[in-house]
Amino acid sequence: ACGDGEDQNNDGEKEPGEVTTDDGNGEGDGEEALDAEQVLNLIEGAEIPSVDSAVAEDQVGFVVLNNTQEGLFRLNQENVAIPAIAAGEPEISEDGLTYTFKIREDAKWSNGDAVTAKDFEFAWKRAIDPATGSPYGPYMMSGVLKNAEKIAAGEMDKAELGVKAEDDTTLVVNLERPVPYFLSLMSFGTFYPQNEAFVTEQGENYATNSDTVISNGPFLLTEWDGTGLSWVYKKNDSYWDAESVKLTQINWDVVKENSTAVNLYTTGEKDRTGLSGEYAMQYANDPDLIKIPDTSVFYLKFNQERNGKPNALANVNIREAVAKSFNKQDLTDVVLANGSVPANYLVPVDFAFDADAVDFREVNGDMAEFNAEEAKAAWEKGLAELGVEEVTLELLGGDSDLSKKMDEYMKSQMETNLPGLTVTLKEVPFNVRLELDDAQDYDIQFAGWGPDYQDPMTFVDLFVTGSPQNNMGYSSEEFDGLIEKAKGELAMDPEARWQAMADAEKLLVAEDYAIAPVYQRAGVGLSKPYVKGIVKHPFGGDYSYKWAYISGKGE
Amino acid sequence: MEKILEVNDLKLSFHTFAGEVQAIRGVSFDVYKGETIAIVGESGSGKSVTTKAIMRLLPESSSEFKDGHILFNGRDLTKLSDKEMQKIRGKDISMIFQDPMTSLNPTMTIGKQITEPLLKHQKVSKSEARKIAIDLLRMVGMPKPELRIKQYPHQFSGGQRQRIVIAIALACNPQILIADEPTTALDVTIQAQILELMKDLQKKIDTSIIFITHDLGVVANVADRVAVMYGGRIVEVGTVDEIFYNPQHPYTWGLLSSMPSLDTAEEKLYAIPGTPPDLLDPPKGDAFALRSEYALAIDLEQEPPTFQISDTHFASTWLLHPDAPQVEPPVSIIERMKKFPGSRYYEGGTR
Amino acid sequence: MTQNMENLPQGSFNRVTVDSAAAERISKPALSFWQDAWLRIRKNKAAIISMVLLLLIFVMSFVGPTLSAHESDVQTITHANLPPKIPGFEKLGFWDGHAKLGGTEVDMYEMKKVDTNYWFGTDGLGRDMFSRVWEGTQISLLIAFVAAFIDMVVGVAYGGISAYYGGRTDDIMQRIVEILVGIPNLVVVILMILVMDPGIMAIIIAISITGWIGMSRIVRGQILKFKNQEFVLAARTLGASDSRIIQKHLLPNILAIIIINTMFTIPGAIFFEAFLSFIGLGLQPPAASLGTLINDGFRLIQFQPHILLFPSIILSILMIAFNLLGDGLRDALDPKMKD
Amino acid sequence: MTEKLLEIKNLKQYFNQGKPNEVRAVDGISFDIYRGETLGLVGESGCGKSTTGRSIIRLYDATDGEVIFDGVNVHGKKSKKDLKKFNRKMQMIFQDPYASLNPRMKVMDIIAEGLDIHGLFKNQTERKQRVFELLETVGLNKEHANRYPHEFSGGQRQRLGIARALAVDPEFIIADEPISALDVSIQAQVVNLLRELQKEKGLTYLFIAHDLSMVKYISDRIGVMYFGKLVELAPAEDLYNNPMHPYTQSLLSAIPLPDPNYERNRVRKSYDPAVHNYAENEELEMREITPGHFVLCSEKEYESLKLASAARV
Amino acid sequence: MAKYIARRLLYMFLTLFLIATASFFLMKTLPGSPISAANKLSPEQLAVVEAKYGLDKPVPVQYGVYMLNLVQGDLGTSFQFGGKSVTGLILDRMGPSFILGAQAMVFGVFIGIVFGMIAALKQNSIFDYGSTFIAILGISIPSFVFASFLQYWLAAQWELFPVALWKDGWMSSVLPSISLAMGPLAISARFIRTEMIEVLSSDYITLAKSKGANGYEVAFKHAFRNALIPLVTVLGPLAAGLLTGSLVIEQIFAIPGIGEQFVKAIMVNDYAVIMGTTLFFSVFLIAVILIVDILYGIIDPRIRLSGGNS
Ligand SMILES: Nc1ncnc2c1ncn2[C@@H]1O[C@H](COP(=O)(O)OP(=O)(O)OP(=O)(O)O)[C@@H](O)[C@H]1O
Ligand SMILES: Nc1ncnc2c1ncn2[C@@H]1O[C@H](COP(=O)(O)OP(=O)(O)OP(=O)(O)O)[C@@H](O)[C@H]1O
Ligand SMILES: [Mg+2]
Ligand SMILES: [Mg+2]
Repeated sequence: ACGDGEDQNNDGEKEPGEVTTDDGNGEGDGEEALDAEQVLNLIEGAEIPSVDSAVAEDQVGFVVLNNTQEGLFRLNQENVAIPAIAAGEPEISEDGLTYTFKIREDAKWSNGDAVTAKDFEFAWKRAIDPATGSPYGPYMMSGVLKNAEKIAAGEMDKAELGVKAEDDTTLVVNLERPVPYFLSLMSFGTFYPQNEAFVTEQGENYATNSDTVISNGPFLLTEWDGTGLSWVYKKNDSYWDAESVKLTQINWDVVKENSTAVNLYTTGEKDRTGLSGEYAMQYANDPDLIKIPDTSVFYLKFNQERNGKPNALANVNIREAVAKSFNKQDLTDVVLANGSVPANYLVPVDFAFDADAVDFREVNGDMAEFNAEEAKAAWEKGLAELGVEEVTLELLGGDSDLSKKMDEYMKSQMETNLPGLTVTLKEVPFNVRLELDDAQDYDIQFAGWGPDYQDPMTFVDLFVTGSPQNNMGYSSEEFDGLIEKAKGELAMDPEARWQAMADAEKLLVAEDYAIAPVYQRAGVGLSKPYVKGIVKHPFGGDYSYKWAYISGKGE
Repeated sequence: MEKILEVNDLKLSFHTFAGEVQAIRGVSFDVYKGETIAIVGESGSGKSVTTKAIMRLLPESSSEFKDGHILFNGRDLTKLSDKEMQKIRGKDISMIFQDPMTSLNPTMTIGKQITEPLLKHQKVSKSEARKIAIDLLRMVGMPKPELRIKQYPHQFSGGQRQRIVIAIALACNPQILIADEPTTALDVTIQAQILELMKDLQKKIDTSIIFITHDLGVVANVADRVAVMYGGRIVEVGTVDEIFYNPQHPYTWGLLSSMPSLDTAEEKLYAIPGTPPDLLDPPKGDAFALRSEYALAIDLEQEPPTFQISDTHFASTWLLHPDAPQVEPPVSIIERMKKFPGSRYYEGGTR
Repeated sequence: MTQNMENLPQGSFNRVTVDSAAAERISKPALSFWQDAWLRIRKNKAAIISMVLLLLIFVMSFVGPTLSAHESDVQTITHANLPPKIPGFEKLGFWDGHAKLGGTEVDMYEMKKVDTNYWFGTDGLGRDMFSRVWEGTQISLLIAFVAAFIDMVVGVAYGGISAYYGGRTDDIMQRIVEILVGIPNLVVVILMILVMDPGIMAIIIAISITGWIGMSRIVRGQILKFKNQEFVLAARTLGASDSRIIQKHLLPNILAIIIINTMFTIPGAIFFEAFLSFIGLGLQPPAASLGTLINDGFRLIQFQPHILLFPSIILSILMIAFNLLGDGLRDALDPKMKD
Repeated sequence: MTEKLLEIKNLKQYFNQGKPNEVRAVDGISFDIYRGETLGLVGESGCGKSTTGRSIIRLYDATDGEVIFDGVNVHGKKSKKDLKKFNRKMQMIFQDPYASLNPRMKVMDIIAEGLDIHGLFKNQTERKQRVFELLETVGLNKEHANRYPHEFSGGQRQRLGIARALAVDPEFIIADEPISALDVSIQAQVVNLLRELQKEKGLTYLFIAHDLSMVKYISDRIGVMYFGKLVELAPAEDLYNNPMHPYTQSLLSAIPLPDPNYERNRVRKSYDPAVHNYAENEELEMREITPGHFVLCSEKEYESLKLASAARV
Repeated sequence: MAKYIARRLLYMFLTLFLIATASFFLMKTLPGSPISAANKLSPEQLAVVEAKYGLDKPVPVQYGVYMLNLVQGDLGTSFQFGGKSVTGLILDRMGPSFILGAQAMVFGVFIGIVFGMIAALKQNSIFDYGSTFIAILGISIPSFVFASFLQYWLAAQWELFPVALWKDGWMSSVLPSISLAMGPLAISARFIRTEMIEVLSSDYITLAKSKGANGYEVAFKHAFRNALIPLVTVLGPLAAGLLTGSLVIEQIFAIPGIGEQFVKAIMVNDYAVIMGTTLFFSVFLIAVILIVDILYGIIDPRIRLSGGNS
């Protein structure tokens, strides 16, 4: 799932549970013998804040949604959005603005009701309704669904939202403008249906615990008291594709300490665990080791205007110097040591592909690589332009152990490679950082972003003028123009759109040096060899257990 | 009379930060059945230590018996095991302490505290012990003992507490009762009551009392015999009349004459100058010599031997040596001596 | 007892006059209160050993970082995560640079081709733990001393005023303390840290903010005890002002208790700082304290025990030594133990 | 008689006034002290003797009543300066020789405290000189000035307390049981010293104690207190020979004397407040039975006491 | 007695009111918005959400509303848990914390007392030094280090206890309780030791000995209860400390307790939860202090009767 690039947080402390796939599809859906007992024991890194698809906003919640609910589309084992509750591909109007979906006849809620087009209409309107206070509804729908933006701002009634159930099985969706990646959005939690009768009946209590929520997905959520540290998935027999679901049960526990998670894994109580850096190194040769790909990218934000005044970072040479001054390879190999790779880009590898399945990364390749000499040259030039010899910059980072360690490393690298630079560190809890970000009260900020849908746009439009993620005084007409074009006039011209986004990325990273990419996250974990078929997704709910099964545990 | 306790040349030291404190430096005395022997002497002279040594209540870690023995009915208490000693304490020898405010356990009912030695030493049942305790309380003059037995020490006044302590000490009809300054903390009226009480009780159960105090008035009131201690030694011992009317040791003189009687009218009281000896480093010879106006050269050299004055009267001072010069005691002492037949100032007929 | 009375020297029985002034003589040498206390504490082995250890740690916290060939903030990334290696220990089978890696014992120094020795090993960024541990000690001690000092000032003032003026003042001040005690101190501390700029100062203030309550109670109790002592009354009858009474009579008498209590607050502060590190509210790197070092290390307990071990040992020694020294001082400064 | 130095009029001192645990430690007492005399105050423990003394010297603010010293009401509102002056004229010696000296101060500073507060010296040598003189006055010597109190014996400490009080040249000294905590052999030293000083300097004493033989020896007149009230006040001889209040009689009968013969024959009287059998409206007052001999009694008792004393004469 | 407790209860409410007020205003000074997704919302949307939680009103009004709800037992709704009631959250989470705290307290204090007694009775012996050393070690190793140790050896390696999670009934609570118990253990041991030594040298102990009581009777019947009195006074704060201290342990052993939730709430600025938990802690603390005072009276009859203004 994802949104804001929270934290560099796979240090295990926050999400060791972000257990993952041995690259999901890998071992096929094997004809291997299934064990009699199909029970999986897993770890999650934090509590479930909410399983109300209209309200959910975090990774944990989206994983639960992805496995207990189902939208019109679902990401399959190859991470391609395929029809799920929708009966086949929708009809798309010529101008790309109207989508007409047919709803599967055999789709059922766990209380026996059929899943209807009305359920979608109801859920989406609920999500965009300001009164619901949904964080993701407006965010995901604005600029996509017709009138969404105005409704969210309270200027228009929610009835005007561009979604309509023609009848029980026909859903018509009107878009604001053509959105090439619209179908992949349909697999995202916010666009899931909700059973109106049930939601209304539960009222305030809806989805506050496992008794007040119903499912239409592969699993039922049970034994969740709303705030607790454990819950259980049970196979949902009324799921239309229940046949594909092999697991009968998944037992979840929240474990926040990586060492505890590892201990639980080694004693066999849990079947998978993530590994933080230190453990990753120790288990490097372990046969149970799995690599967990990820599409979050972490970068430094250069604030060009602090407290209303331009600072040293307003100088592009200074930005370039800093961007090139740290050894990313050592950072990922030694400091992170969890499979993460250096990022010389903003849009991650293995994430977005064009029609010919060519990775978006092929277009721009690596940019702003570590280069001490270039860094120093730019630095001196920048200093000369500014007419100073020394610069002090504050690096704002998170307060987890791993981010502290990284910050220390960055500080040491920058100071070593850029004579005259002093970096001071400031490490604060996440919400304090947001506050500081909002106030543009920092010089350099370690930030990260994970995609919300499968398109480079989820990354590149972060930095348009006025974006809530910008907050760093970066404003480039050229950049804004490219994004505007990609979103608007080029929407129906995939190749030109692709190029526009690539140009924007290049402008951002390698010409304006507005940000400095650091690494693309990845993780390592341990997974018992008998656990098969777990699928890791690049966005939305991170994992699917629909196809998972156990084989060979008994031996 | 029957000797019940015999203390022979007892020597005892404490080991402290500052060094060895020679608290008792050769103490000998006997206790006879049914009598009250008072031990007087100034603060720090070793009175309490002597009695605690008899009870073996001194801290084992820091105190050390150097020499001598304590014979109780022929058994040497210094040689008994802890177990054997526990059987004697509270049953054969019991003790009353100086401060009634602190010597009762604040968290135990007084009933429990009184019955404890009964249950321990006399195989009686709980209810019998309770009965005995009530009787004891009644005997020491406590009103409504049935009710009060359930109360805690803080609910009693100082005088009442001291009575309770006495009741505890008497519970098993001990052969020897040691009272270590039992009335010092009380005011005179209550003190008088307690003293009367002790005398009454002694008559009833015929126990021997070792009574420690430095108040000579109290001594005159309760004692049959008196031992005067100074600097870790007994310097004079005799019957109460001998000590009060025919004292021989200059320290006893000092003590007696520094207390004004109701008709003292001299301009100046007799005062013993100086301060008591430091037992960390006791002076050579007679410890009192440095403060005595009757000091002889030999006092500073050699400890005086004990001289016998009568069957019951002994004193350790070189003044009693045949070669010693005759000295004139203070006037007030001469006044006293005049009342005692056999003293060199006896005027006769007064008694 | 009846000894050789026969051969007494001539003149034995001459009267001598003793100078009564001589009888007032005090034989002990004139010792000040502190000399006296020193004499007594000298006999307490545990306290003396503690004192020596504390001194040693104190000195090392300054000298230590310079002893090592490596500076504390130099990151030699290729030397990351090395176990301790002290030349001479090879034969003993530990501190020889070997460590378990994925279940097999290997010489990490050989594997990483490192030719210098790190006595306490290195951390995940390849920094020398020896220098870092001592610098951490230095910071921990600094935090502790400053916190203890603030504690002392605030606690003594608060408790002193409350008790000395008594009555209504005391009532109100004690009610305030009760409320402060009622708010879990973690809340207050965390709030303080969030509100202030993070760093040493924030931590010191946070620790001090609730830390003084214990001291104030002790001081209050003591002042209540002393303020009605006869020597204080005597000073009042002589016309002494409040400030004179407080300065000359009360403070000197409770000083010992204050010092003793400080001996216990110092380790308390060090410990609390470690706890703050655990919940992520510790120092801002690269500054490190024993607390942050331990916090970094405890997750590595299975693989790189050295990162936890050394700071833990020093923390424990500090704690034990301060506690024992406090105990020793309590005995030595206690008037009941005179002699 | 000579001039009145101190008049105490209806002095009351209540503790915890108005609360359930109210203590009427001193409950309306009146007496005068004449210049140069020693007034003894006796009574059982807790009857309010110390409280009386402390109220007089203003350690407590009196609940009610007046203390007139040299014609000035001590308890009236006063400026700091007046108070200081007053503090020089009236001094106190405390009961507990161990608690009354600050264990952290050297003897020199303890004795010089009064000098420091009132600025009674010009330079350090004079200060030192004064302390040495005072030490000598109380029978100690110079070399003691450098010592700490714990190095002294009880008697010596009490003498230090006296020296401290004398430092400011007071006219009136309240001695609150100055010898109770001392050993018999030392008590005499202190009493002698007090008497000598009185003679030399013309001091006036309020001497509080419960040891009646010592009180009788040192006092000119004696007051007997019972439960916060003064019950009898008479010249020392008179009080002993002719105690009139039943409580005084009981008190006197309880004093143990160092005389076995006397003790053997002693009859102790006990006091029961019920013997008075006062009626509701009877007024209790200090009434003068014989010249200078006051007893707290009712009108009726007064008559009978008068008769009895007349008979005796 | 009833009157005394009634007065104390009244007083307790006053204290709680003040604590609630103080923490409310402190909370308002916290940086950052409690609305976690604040950064995704446009200002207009944010305003709508804030209105929903009543955050748009002036602080004094918010305070009034909060207090009014508080009186009705409503602690408000959590921000991080999509509007779930804080009261419910605390009730759900309090059980495990309470069990751990109580167990640690009982276990720690009991063993501490045993250690302290041994040390005092065998003063200056090897036992004394040994138990003092263990006690001090107990407070000098941070509880999270200790907990990791126990977890790794006793659970992961030797499999004597569950590694973590709150699943195996009482067995799950053993290791966390032990880790938590170290503090109370050390404190009780040291308190009891000092106090026993003091008590053993008191007059009434000498009197007990003079009655012929043996070592056992002296130590347990006479001295123990008196030595306990000062310990009882620190039990209150100690218990409160355990509760707050448990957050670390709860995190390590993955136990759904309230301490763990508390720190999280602080980190994400969920001040309804912070306030609620603070009040809960305070109620608990004050209740413990009340209980301790009553206990105190039971142990020490002197206080019982004077009706105790402690
Ligand atoms: N436990 C102890 N350790 C060290 N010295 C001690 C101890 N008990 C007593 N002493 C010393 O032994 C000497 C005699 O003390 P003891 O208590 O017998 O005096 P005392 O005659 O009873 O005096 P008092 O009238 O004050 O009770 C004193 O110098 C005292 O300091
Ligand atoms: N500060 C105080 N607060 C409350 N009660 C007090 C206070 N000081 C004295 N009292 C009480 O006042 C009464 C008289 O006390 P005071 O000290 O004057 O007696 P005393 O005659 O000097 O006794 P003692 O002979 O024991 O010294 C006692 O009951 C005492 O408890
Ligand atoms: Mg004694
Ligand atoms: Mg008094």
